[in-house]
Amino acid sequence: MTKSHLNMAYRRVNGPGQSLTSILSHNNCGIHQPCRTGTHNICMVSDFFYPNMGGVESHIYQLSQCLIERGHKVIIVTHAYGNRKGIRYLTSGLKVYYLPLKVMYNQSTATTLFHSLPLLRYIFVRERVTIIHSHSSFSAMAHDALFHAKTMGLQTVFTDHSLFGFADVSSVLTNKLLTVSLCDTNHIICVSYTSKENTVLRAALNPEIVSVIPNAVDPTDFTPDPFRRDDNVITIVVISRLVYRKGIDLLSGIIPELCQKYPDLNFIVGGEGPKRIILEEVRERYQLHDRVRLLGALEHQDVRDVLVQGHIFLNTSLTEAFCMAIVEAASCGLQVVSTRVGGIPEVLPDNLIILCEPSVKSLCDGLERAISQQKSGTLPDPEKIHNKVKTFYTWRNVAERTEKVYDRVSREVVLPMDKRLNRLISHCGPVTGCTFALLAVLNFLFLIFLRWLTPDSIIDIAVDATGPNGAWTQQYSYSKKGEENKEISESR
Amino acid sequence: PYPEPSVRCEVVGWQKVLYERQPFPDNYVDQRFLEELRKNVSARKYQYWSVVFESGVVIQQLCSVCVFLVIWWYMDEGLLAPQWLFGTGLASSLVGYVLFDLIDGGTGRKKSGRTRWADLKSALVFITFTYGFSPVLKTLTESVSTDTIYAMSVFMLLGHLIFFDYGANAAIVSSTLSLNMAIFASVCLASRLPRSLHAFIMVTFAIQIFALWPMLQKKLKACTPCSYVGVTLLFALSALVGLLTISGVGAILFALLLLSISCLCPYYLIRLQLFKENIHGPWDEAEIKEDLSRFLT
Amino acid sequence: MEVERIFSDIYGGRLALQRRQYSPFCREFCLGCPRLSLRSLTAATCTVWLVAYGLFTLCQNSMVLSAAIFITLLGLLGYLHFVKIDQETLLIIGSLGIQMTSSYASGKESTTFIEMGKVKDVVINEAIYMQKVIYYLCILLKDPVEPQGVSQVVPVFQSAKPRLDCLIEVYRSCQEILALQKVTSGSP
Amino acid sequence: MGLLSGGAAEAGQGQAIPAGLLGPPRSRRLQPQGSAPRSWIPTMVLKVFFPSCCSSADSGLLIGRWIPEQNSAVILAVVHFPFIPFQVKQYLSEVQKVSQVDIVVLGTWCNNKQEKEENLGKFLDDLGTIFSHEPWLQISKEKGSKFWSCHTLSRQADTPTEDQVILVYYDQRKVMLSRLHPPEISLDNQPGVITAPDASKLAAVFDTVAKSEVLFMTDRYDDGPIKLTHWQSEGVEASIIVELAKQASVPVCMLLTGLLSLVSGLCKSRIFKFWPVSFIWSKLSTCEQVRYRLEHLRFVFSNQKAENQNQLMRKANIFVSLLVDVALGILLLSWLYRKNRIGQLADALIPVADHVARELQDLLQWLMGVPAGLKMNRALDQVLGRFFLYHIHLWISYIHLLSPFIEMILWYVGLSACLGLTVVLSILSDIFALLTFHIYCFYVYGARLYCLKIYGLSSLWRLFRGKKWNVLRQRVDSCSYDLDQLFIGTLLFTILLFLLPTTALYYLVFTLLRLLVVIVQGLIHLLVDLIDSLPLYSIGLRFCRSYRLAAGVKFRVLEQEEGRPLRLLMQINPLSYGSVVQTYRLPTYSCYPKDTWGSLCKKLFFGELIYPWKQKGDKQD
Repeated sequence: MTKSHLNMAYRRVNGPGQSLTSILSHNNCGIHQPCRTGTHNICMVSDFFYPNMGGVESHIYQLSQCLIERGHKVIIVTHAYGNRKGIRYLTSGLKVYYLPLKVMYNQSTATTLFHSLPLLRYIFVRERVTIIHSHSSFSAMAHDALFHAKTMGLQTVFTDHSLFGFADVSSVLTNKLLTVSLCDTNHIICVSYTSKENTVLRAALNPEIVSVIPNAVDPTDFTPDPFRRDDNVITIVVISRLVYRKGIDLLSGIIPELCQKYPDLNFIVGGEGPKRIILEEVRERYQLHDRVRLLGALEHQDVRDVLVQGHIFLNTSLTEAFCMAIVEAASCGLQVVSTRVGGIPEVLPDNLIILCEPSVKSLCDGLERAISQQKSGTLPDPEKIHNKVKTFYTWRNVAERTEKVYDRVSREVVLPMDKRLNRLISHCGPVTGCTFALLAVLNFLFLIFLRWLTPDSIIDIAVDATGPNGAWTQQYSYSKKGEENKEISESR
Repeated sequence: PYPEPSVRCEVVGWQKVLYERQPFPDNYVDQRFLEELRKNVSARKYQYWSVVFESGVVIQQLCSVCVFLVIWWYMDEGLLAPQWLFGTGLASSLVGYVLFDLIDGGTGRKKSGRTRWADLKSALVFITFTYGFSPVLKTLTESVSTDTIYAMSVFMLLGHLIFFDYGANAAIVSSTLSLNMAIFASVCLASRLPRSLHAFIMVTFAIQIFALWPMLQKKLKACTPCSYVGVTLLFALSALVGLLTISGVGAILFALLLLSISCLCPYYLIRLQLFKENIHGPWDEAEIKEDLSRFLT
Repeated sequence: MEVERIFSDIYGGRLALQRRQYSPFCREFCLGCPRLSLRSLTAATCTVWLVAYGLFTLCQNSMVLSAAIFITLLGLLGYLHFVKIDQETLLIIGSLGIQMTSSYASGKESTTFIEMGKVKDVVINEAIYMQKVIYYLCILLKDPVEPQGVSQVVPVFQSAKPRLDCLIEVYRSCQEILALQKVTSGSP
Repeated sequence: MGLLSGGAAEAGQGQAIPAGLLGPPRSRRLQPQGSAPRSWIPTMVLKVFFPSCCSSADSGLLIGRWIPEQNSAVILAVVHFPFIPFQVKQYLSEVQKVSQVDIVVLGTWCNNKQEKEENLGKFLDDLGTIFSHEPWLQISKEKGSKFWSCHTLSRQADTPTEDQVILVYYDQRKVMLSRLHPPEISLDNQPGVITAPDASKLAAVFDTVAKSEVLFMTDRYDDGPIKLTHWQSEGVEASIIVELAKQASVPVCMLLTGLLSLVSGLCKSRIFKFWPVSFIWSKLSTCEQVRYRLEHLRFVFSNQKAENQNQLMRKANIFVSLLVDVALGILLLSWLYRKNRIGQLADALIPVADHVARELQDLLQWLMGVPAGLKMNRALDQVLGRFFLYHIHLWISYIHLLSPFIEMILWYVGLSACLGLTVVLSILSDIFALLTFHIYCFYVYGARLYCLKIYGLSSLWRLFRGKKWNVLRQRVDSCSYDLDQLFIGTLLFTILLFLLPTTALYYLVFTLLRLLVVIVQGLIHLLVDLIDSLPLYSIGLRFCRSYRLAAGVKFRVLEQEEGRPLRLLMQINPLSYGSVVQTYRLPTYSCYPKDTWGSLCKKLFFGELIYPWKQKGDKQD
C-alpha cells in the first residue's frame, strides 16, 4: 500500500508542488495561521466527487468554490477513483483527498465504521477542521465521517440530496441507519421542502434543525442560443441517466405516440444507462432512426450544446429531490415539461413549466400543449426565460445561506460523550440505540489509542492553499517576483 | 443571523416554492409542514370468500404434491402395479386433453395457434426419451444414499411449491423453475424405484400431474369457477384419503394445513389490514400504472 | 561552515540535520536517522529465541536452536545491509546537479546523481503513506519530449521521513540555488 | 599557419559569442558578492574538468574541449614547454581531423615546484594573446598547498574571477573506458526518457574524452614535436595477446561461418519440410535448443563488425556463455563415460518406467473401487477404469519392445553433451516427456470429458432456471421454453449432475499427475534458460572492472578554503548487478505460460488444456 501511494504521488502533475513551493518560499506565517474569526475550516466528505459526474458532485464543487471565495478554508475528502489516489488541487486551491478505501457498491465505499478513522482523524487534525459537512445519504463515507467527527467532538452538517420511500424493506432499514447517523448531527440541509419533509420523517428529526437550501446552476454556463435550433421541426430534448427511476419506460411510450402523431417532431436523448436498450428497441420497431437521436453519455460541458438544439425539454423522472436538469433547460430558454413528483413543483414557477402526472397519456397531453404553443409562437422568448431563471438559483446565494448554517452550528456546543450515548439510546430505540452506543464507545477507545500512537503534536499542520493569504493566491506574486529577478539581471 | 419574521411576512405568508427569496429563515417550519402526508393510500379491502376462493390454487398445488408422493410410496412398496398406473394416467390425460378444448370451445387453442400434431409430437418425445433413459435413471443414484435422495427431493418439491405461479406478480415467481424442480425431484425419486419400468412410469406421471394438470386447472378456474371449486374439493379429498391409507397422523396434519390455508390465513389477512400504516407523500417514487409492453410488442 | 539542527520525523523520532555550505552554489544536507536502538534489537532477538525454545520443547530437536541463532544473525546482517539506512545526504551543486546518497548501517552507500539539465524543480509534496498523510521533498524531472511536463518524481529523504519544518529548511536553500540557476540560464 | 590555425581560430570565434554575452554581467556582478545569498547576484558557473593524472604535470598549456552551452571546459592534456605554437596548433588540428572533437588550447597550467617566478607567470599571460580563446583559463598550483587558484581572463573583463569556478577532477582512464548508461537504467525506468547527448553535460564530457583517444596514443618516449601529459603519458597500455587475437580472429571467423552456413543449409534442406518431420522437429525442445545455439554461433562469428557497443557486448556475452556451456557439457561427458555409467543408467531406466506404470495401475484400481468413500457411478467408473488400464497395458508393452535398444540410444545421445550442457538438459526433458506420454494422454482424455460435462451442465443449468445465453447482447436473458424442451433439459441435467463426480475425480487425479510432470519439465527449462540468457561477460566486467559499466557519476567534495575554487572529485557510479542483468540478458526462445495464476486455475476448473499452450495436444485428439 505504502509504495503504491508514494508512487502515485510521484506521478502527479506538479500543480500542487508549485503552489506549495510558492507558499513555502514566501510566507511561512501562512502555515501556522489560526482559524480566522468568522471564517470556518470546512471539510466536505462524500463518496461522490469528480471524476464521477452528477448532481451531488457539482453541488459539492460549486459550493466549495463559493465558500473559498468568501474566505473560508475548504477541503474535500472522497475515495480513490481508479488511478486517482492521494491529494489533488483543483481551481483556487481547493484540496481534494482521494483516500484509498475499498469501493463496495456503485461508488459507495464499504463501511466498518472504524477502518476509516485513522486517516480521517489525521486529516481533520492536520487541516484544523472545525466543521464536517457530509453529503448524500447514499455515501457510506459521509456517515462514517459524521460518526468519527462526533467522536472527535467536531461540529457536523449533513446535506441530503435524495428522496426515499417508506414502502419496502430496504427503505425501512436505510431509514433506521439514517436515524442513527443523524441523531446527533448539528444541522441538516435539504435541497427542497419536499426533501425536508421526507428527511424529517425518515430520521425522526426536529424540523427546526433542518434548513432548506436549494441547489443552483451556473447561469453563465447555460445561455440560450436560438440560432442553433432549426425551427422547421420541433425538437424535444431529454437528458438524464437512462435508468428506471428517471422514467425511461414512460419515455419509451411517449416517443412512438407523438412521433406517429406529429411528422415534424424529433427527439434528442442524452445519457447512458441500462434502459438504453428499451429506447433502441422502440426506435427499431417504429423506424425512427432519423428522428430519435441517442447521444449516449454526455460530458457536463456538452450538455448546454445539446440543450440549445431543442425547443422543449422533457423530464420523466419518477422521483426527484431537486431537479437540476429542468433548471438548466429553462436557463437555456427551453419550455420544460415535467412530471409532478418530489420537489419538482417547487423548482420553477408555473409559467415556465408544464407539470403532468407520471403517465404516458398525461405527459403526451402536456407535450402537445407545449408543441401547440410553440407552433402558435406563444412561447416566451428564450432570452426572457433565461433572464428570469438566472435570478432564481445562484451558487453565491447558496453559499451565503450555507454560511449562515455554519455560523449557527459553530455557536452550538458539541454533546459530550455521555450525553451523546444517552441521546443515541433514547432517540434510536433500545436495540439499535444500544448497539450503536456500544460502537460509539469502541470508536472513542480506538480514537484514544490512535492519539496515544501518534499524538496531535507530531502531526504537521497542513499548508492552507486557499484563503486570502493562501498558497494559491501567493503563487502569482511568486512568479511575478521571478519575472522581476530576470528583468534585473538583464537590465544590469 | 436570521431576519426575524417581520409583520409583512405574516401578510405575505409562506409559500412552498424555492425560486423566490422569502423573508423566512431557511429552517422555518410552517404550519403547512407535512400537510401532503397521506396514509394507507393503497390499502385494499378484501372480501373473505373471494380470498378463500383464490387460495384454491395453493390447495391444488399442495394436493398434487401430496398425491404424487402417495403414488410414489405405493409404487415403492410394490402395492401399485405400474401398468395400472400407466393406464389410468393415460386415460385421465386423454380425458383432460379433451376437456381442455371443450371448456372454452377451442378459442384458447386458436389463440395460441398450436396444432394437434405438435401436441402429438411432444407427447412422443416425452415417451421416447423417458423410456430410453429409464435404465440410466435406474442405475443413476444407486451409490448415493437414500436419505440424500429424500432430502434432495423434499427440498426440490418445496422449491416447486415456493416458485409456483399462483397468480401473484412477485419477483421470485418463476413457473419454469418450479416445473424443473418438480421434474428433478420426480427423477430422483423414480431412480429409487425397483425397476426401470417403474421409473419410466413415475416420471410420466410426474409430467402429467405437475405440468399438464395445472394448465387444465387454470382454464377451469377462468371459465367455470364453480366446477373449479368442486374439482378442488374432490382433489383435496382424494389426496387426504390417499394419505390416510399411509398414515393417519399425516392425513390429519395435512387436513389441518389445508384448512388453515384456506380459512385461517384469509381471516388473518383481513384482520391485519386494519393495522396497516403506510406513509405516502410527494416524495414517493411514482409507479407506472399502464403497461408499456404494448409499445414494444 | 557547518550547521547542525535537530528536527523530528513523522513518528516523533529525533533527526539531526547537518547543513554544510561549501560555496554559494554548493550545499550539502545530511540527515542522520536515529541509530539502531539496542532495545528493539534485543527484543527481536529474544522473541525469535523464545519461539525457537518453545519449538525445541515441543519437538526435542536441537537443530531448532541453532537454526534460530543463524536466522537471527542472518536477519541482522540483512537488515543492516539492505534495510537500515543510517544517513541520507542531499548534495546540491549549482549548475551541475543534485546528488542523493543514502548510506546503510553496514557502510554500503547507494548514490544517485541527477544533472541540473534534467531537474525541473524541487518541490514539497503530499502523499498518503500508511495511515498518515505526509509531506515529502521531491525532485521533479523534466520530460524531454515536452518541456513543460514532468516525466518523473524522485523522492528525497525517503527512509528518514522528516517533518515539514525540516523539509522547508532544505527546500529553501534548494530554491535559492535553483533560482540562481534559472536566472543565469534565462539571461543569455 | 593561417591555413592550419583556421580551424582553431574560427572555433574560438564561434565560442566567443555566447561567452562574450555572458562576460559583462559576471564581471560587474562580482562586486556586491559575499553578502547574504539573497542579495547575491549569480552568474553562470564555470566548470573545469581536470584529469587527476595531470595534477603533477609540469607547467604548460591546457588543451581540451570547450563546451559553451554548459560553460564548461574539459581538459584532456597538458602540453609542456618547450613548444612552438605553430606546431601545437598544427598538431591539434590533426587530432581534430581524426577525432571529430574540436580540441583547442584552453589556457595555461603553471605548476611551480620551486619558488614562484613571476616571469613565467607573465609569459603565460601573454601566451593568451597567441592562442586566442575565450575565456582564457589560468590554473596555477603553488608548491605545497593543494588548493589551486584558477583565473579566467576574458577580453572585455580583465578582472580574474575565483569562486565562479568549479574544479572537477576526473580519472581520465576510467572515464575514457567506461560507457555511461542511459539514466533510465539507474533511476527506476521511465520509458519516455531518451536524453540527447547534448542535453546531459556528463554524456558530452564522457564522449569528448572517449573520442579523443588519439590524443592519448603518444607517450612521452616517442619523439614528437610536442610533449603531452595524460593518463598514458607514462607508457601506452597494450597487450600482445590481444593484438594476436585480433589478427587471428578474422580467418577463424571466416572458417566457422563457412561451416555454419553449411550446417544451416543442411537444416533447411527438403527432408525437414515434410509434415511429420517438421512437426516433431518443432515440438522437441532439443531441436529448439540446437537451433538457438546455431543462431548464436552465426551471430558471433559473422564477419561484419559490431557497429555499436551494445552489439559488441552481446557478442561477448554470447561467446562466453557458449564457452561455459560447452565446458560444463564436456565435464558431464567425461563423468558419464567413465566406468560404464551409461549402462547403469539404461538398466535403471526401464524399471523406473515399469514402476511408474505399475503405480498408475494401482491408482486406477483404487479409483475403480470406492476411492475415499466417494459416491461414484459404478457403471461409468468401470468403463473409464478399463479404458485407462488398457492404455497402460499398451504402454508397458511398448516400453518392453524398446528396452534392448535403450542403452545404445543413451550412448549416442550422451555424445551430444559435447554440444553443451543445455543441449543435454533439453534432451533429458524430451526423454522425460516421452516416458510420461501415457500420463499426458490420460490427462487429455480426462480433460475433454470433464470439459464437455461442465459446459453441458452450465447451459442446462441456465435452462433449469428458465434463462438462456443471448449471443448478440452477450448476456443472460430470460426465455420461455416449451414443455418438452424443459423436460428433456431437466432429465439430462439430472443425469449429468449425478455423473459429474466420477469424471471430476478422474480428471482431478490425472491433472495432478500431469502438473507434476509439467513442473519437472519447467524446472529443467528454467535451468536451460538461465544458462542461455545469463550475460556472463557483463557480470564479469562489472565484477572486475566496475567502472566500465557506469550508471552515472557521483561527486565528492574535497576540502577547500575561502576564496579558492570549489574542488570536486568525480567518481564513476557503477551499474548495479540487477540492472546489468536486465540490460544485457540474452533473449531466449522458451515459451512460458502467458496466463496468470487466476486464469490458470480457471482453465483447470473448466477443463481446458493447460500445457502445452499451443497445439501439442493435437497428436492424440
